[in-house]
Amino acid sequence: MSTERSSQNLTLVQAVRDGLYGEMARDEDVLVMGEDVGRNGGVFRATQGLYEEFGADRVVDTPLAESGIVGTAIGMAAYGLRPVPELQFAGFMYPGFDQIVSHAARLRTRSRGRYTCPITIRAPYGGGIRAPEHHSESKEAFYTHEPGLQVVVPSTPSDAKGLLAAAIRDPDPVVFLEPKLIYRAFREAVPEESYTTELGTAERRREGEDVSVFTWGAMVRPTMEAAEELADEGVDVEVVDLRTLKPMDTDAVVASFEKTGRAAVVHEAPKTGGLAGEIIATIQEESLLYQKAPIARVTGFDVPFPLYALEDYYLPETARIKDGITDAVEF
Amino acid sequence: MSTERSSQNLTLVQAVRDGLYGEMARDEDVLVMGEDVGRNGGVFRATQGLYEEFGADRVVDTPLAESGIVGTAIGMAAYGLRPVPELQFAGFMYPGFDQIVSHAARLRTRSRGRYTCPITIRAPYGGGIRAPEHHSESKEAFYTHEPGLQVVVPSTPSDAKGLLAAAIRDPDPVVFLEPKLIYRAFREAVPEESYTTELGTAERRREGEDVSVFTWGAMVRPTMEAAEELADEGVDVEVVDLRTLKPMDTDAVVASFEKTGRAAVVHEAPKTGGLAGEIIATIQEESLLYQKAPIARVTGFDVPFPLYALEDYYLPETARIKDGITDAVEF
Amino acid sequence: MVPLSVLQRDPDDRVQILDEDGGVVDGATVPDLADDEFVEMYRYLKLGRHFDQRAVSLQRQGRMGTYPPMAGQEASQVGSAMALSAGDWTFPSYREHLALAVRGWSLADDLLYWMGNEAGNAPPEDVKVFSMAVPIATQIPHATGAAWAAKLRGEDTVVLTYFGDGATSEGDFHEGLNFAGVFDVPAVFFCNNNQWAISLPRERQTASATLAGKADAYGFDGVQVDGMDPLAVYQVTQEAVAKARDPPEGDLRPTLVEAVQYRFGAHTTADDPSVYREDEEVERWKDKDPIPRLEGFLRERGVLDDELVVRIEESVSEEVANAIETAESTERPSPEELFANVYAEMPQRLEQQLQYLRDLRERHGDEELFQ
Amino acid sequence: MVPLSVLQRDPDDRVQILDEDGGVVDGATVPDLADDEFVEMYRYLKLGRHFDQRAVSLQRQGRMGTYPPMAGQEASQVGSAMALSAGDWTFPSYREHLALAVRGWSLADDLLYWMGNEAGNAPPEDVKVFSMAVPIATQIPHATGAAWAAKLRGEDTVVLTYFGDGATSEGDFHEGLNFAGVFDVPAVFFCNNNQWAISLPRERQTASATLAGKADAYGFDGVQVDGMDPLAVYQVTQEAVAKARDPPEGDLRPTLVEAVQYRFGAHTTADDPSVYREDEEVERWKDKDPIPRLEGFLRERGVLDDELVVRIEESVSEEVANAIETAESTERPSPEELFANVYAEMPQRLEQQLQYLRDLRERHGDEELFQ
Ligand SMILES: Cc1ncc(C[n+]2csc(CCOP(=O)(O)OP(=O)(O)O)c2C)c(N)n1
Ligand SMILES: Cc1ncc(C[n+]2csc(CCOP(=O)(O)OP(=O)(O)O)c2C)c(N)n1
Ligand SMILES: [Mg+2]
Ligand SMILES: [Mg+2]
Repeated sequence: MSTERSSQNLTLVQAVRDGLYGEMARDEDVLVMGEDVGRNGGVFRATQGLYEEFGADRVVDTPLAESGIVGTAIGMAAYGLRPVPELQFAGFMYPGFDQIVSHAARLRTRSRGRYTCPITIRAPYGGGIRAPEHHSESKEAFYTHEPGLQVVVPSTPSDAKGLLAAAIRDPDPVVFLEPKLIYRAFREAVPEESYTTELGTAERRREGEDVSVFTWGAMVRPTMEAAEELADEGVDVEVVDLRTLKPMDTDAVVASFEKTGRAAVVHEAPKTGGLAGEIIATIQEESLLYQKAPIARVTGFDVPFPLYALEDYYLPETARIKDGITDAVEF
Repeated sequence: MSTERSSQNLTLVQAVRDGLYGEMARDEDVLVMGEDVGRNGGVFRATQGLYEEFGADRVVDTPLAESGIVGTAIGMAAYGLRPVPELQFAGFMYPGFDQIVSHAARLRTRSRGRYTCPITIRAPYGGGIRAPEHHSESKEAFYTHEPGLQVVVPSTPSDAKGLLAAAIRDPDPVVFLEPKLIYRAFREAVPEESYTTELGTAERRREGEDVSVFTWGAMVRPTMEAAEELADEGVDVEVVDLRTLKPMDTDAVVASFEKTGRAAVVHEAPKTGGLAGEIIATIQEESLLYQKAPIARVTGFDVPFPLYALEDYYLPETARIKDGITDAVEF
Repeated sequence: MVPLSVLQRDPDDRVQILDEDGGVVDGATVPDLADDEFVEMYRYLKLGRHFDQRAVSLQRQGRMGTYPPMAGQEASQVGSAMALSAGDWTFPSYREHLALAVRGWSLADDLLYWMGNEAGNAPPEDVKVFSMAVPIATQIPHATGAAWAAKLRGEDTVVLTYFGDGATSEGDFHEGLNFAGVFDVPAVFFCNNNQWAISLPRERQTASATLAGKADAYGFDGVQVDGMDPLAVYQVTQEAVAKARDPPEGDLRPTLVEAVQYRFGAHTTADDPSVYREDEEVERWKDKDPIPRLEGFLRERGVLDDELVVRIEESVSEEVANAIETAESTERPSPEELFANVYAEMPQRLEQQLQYLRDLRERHGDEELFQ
Repeated sequence: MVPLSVLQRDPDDRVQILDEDGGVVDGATVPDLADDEFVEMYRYLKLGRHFDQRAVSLQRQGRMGTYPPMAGQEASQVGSAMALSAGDWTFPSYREHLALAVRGWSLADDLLYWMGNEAGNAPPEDVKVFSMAVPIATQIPHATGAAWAAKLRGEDTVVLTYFGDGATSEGDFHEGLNFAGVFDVPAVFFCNNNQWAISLPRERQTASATLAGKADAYGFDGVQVDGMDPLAVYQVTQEAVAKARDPPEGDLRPTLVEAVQYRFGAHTTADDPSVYREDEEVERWKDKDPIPRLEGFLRERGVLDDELVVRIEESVSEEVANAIETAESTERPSPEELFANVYAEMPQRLEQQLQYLRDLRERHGDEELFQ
């Protein structure tokens, strides 16, 4: 709610747009490409106005072909540009999956650094907006398992802008997943000028002494709610927003855990093979002696994301998160 | 080395072929399809002789297109056949990834059971045979994270045959990853008749009291070697071969761990996001109070699988596995 | 004298039977349908148009989720679906509400699906329609595979799959059609070229002169048809189906049909087409509206009059109202459905998760869970 | 009078300049190359053939890993590579050892790569060749992207990418060419149709009459050329490159070239072609061997005699021997290279893993590690 001259009050999706604008203005080599990103301004309006500002050569409406989008972006990047391909929904990234894991992720290694792939692949992701099938996927774990990739999920407007700028300037590929449930959920003061938020750094959203919760993206809000409710019940919850999932800020994870000795991980993705496993494995490698209780996994179920009539039952919500944290505390 | 009349001494790849043969003979609806599986008998000879036996309609040489192979197999399966598509190497499954995760895995859910997808997607997988780039991938974790899939990795010829038969007869899709490093590494008595080995069941390869090692596929052999060497040093290692990675036999994992209180997980795939994390998270959920030491992860590094000059340094080998187990024991 | 098949024409040479006023164009032959079949065709067009309007307004009123309208595209759906035999299969995308109704899948189920209930995507056993596919072009290889399976089994079945102009850019279009050519499967690839893939116009989707012409790359016929002329669509599809079943010597079974048409409305109810296209363009295409065209033809033929139009409108209204009533009175799916159809048998971990969900709901009650 | 561009011919009408004896076919025009350029072309063919034999035998002797031979395919590689300008880019697959040499990438590096060392896949800065791509067809969209980038930057660069007949079935072929047409990028898509994709013959790869004809689906020219005729390949590529740089009014920049040729040897050293094809077929194609054909032409032209052939053979042997010597005397990569180029900056976890590897090697020694 700041009224400072140099900041604007933006939603997350507006901050994404603002971040794109800033980077395109700053660096001629940056270009945006994808389905409906141009004249239409993106199906979520994340690229609104960019086409008018930068023209059809830098805000490119592509044919409907995800492998083509990622694949040509890789060629452009190798040639020296900095493409920011948008894939319309994370559930439609898979036709481009081969190009992401077999090429974007490996170009630097394959060529011993001669060729690089500075692309930022943006995609709206996650559930909760009553969208059709395949529109609610949250499979960040596919990308965090692939060496050579970096994976970012912002949870606030100001992070969205700063992390996106950092991703675009980064010399290596970044998968930038935008939690669309909170695209317009709230506004925040976002500086007008360009800035970067360092990749690979977690952010503590709430300090607490009793238990640590590690989460990201759209799950930060219900987690904060759960933390506040638990505060009333005398449980002091620390909430760590990972923001960058790969490389992960394991120092922050370990430090918080060693303080509290108890933890929960909250994510939307299915439990089995979700990132919670990685976080828990890391914690017990580093800090087993601090561990006072099993680390709770509060996650989506191991089922395909359902059509919207049931999505509320699929997604972790405040009560479930509270229960999970409570399990970790009361063990 | 059995000379019983009803068994043959087969390598793993021969057992795969034998399993395919048996299922094709048993059920007319079973058909094999893929690149070079027909006249050529497969690049590893896994389908050798099937074309001559069953003809071009049931052993189908397809065009070079993985999404086409998986996608048409899904259509066939929905229509009532039981296709067994082969993808030539696990590193070339990604062009078909969308069809696997968006369709094969979801058809039953999407149609409330009206349509199903009884396909078994076979692919040689893993490193160690001095193959070119992309031929040594072991990304089972991509598939274990997807609800609706089942994932199998055999480590012996007799399992290969029995698990493959079970996979083909299963009413739901199975990703069947064959560790090609041990395709011809050793022979074993394999029954001549058809049989199935139940999906979802782990197999204890060595009983031990001091520490449990969970592994699968090509890593079973160096793990057994490490166990034998450690036995000489007075450490009694239990080795559990998971065989089916999804659904995982967590009862077997938990039972073994509760007996020993110490464990290591060994896999070829990169550490971050590999299946070890899932196993460790499950153990600490179920059995934290039994845990005496951090569970060691002995895995591939978080780097793209290198060209062969360095692959020996990438892959976990006996010394590394021993070290990992020792860490878990000596903590 | 056997007339040259329409499939053999140059794909740029669009098949048309009705002109914009419903007259028969020079040299065209009207398909051999009985009068009541013509009237049925008309009724379906009206049913589709009315259904579409109601569905959009349900979404507006918050009674349904996102919905992809089809106004302007009814002729392609009805003409093609009516050309199939009972045993043939349809593999739809997401916009063929009407084609599915012609094939016997209830409009109520369609609504149910867009109301977020998977039950709506499970056609009854006797309806030979596959579940809708949302990821673009992915149903194309499925259709090829099903047609291939039918052929392998020696069955007489033809498989028809629908997709849009945008879908032709996807790898799955290419791979699915290429397999179809190589294995010579009895399939009809029916492209609803409605000129737009959300905001991308046809001419930016591909530099190829026509979409029909792409068939050449797969060794089989492609044909362009006026997709807003139900008779032309019927005729072209019928020939394609006949060829799939019983191809002339030396000819391959598959056909790519490009039905040239226009979507009058938004891409979906979440889309605002005024951002990317001119009203004028829409108006120009409205001159080709299939409904007045077929109506003109039928009146001219003497099988339709004002009275029958009114009766049809009334019956169509009632049918749609009933479908809405049925869909809205269908119970919401039980949360336990989440787990019911992931595998044939529920694995242990899913059972545990189901039990967890039961406990959670018991502990908190659904109200508290989703305040 | 401007002669009709070869690109405008029917794709079924294969461009050819040399007949099987090295005579010039009726009506063909010999490309405008200087005598020493013709001789250079010949030398490259000989270099490729000799390199290939040596590489296969290195693999047999266990001195190198799997290797994909190119015998029979040299003309396509040399003719196309020589038609590029210094500033143009090449995006190879895995079989273009010789094309890369023509473009200045050392044979030693190529060997190094097949000896399992990534260093061999990093061309020197001044060599405008992309790293080799093993996954089929995936380099095609990369080439489109690079050509597009060059165009956006207003540069004069043309990008040529190689792929096989099998590659045309992949979605990436379709998507890459479709983007090229839509964005009209300066690219040449060069298909080495060597009749086989491992064991799958061309006619089972696709039902389309030619591969060149597939260009039509993307709105630009396709042309078939005798890929074992180095002069025809040179001419066709040169025209395609010229058109990419400066297209005639109304024409699109990209071209799909289908170079019809044959692989004399195995798919790779791991393959046994006798399982899937007849020797007879190989023999028939050997009549088209580019080396005797160009040799005949050059002798006829009076720029090549026995003595020069011997000198060329000696120099080629020496060059290949040197390349092998260089590759084999290159130190094996340090195990630390595993971590060196994953990211521009090594993240903490990789540093830890690198340290772990160091400790491991120290603790055990490489010998014990890999007994
Ligand atoms: C693989 C994939 N990518 C993107 C989308 C998002 N999307 C939904 S519809 C659509 C446009 C489809 O255009 P077209 O094929 O012409 O069909 P139409 O909607 O016009 O009927 C897009 C891009 C999707 N559903 N699937
Ligand atoms: C995506 C992918 N699928 C499968 C393979 C395995 N493979 C390697 S080469 C090859 C055949 C390629 O045939 P073609 O495109 O004609 O090229 P050629 O080898 O004949 O030069 C196959 C199937 C691969 N490398 N990449
Ligand atoms: Mg469309
Ligand atoms: Mg080939």
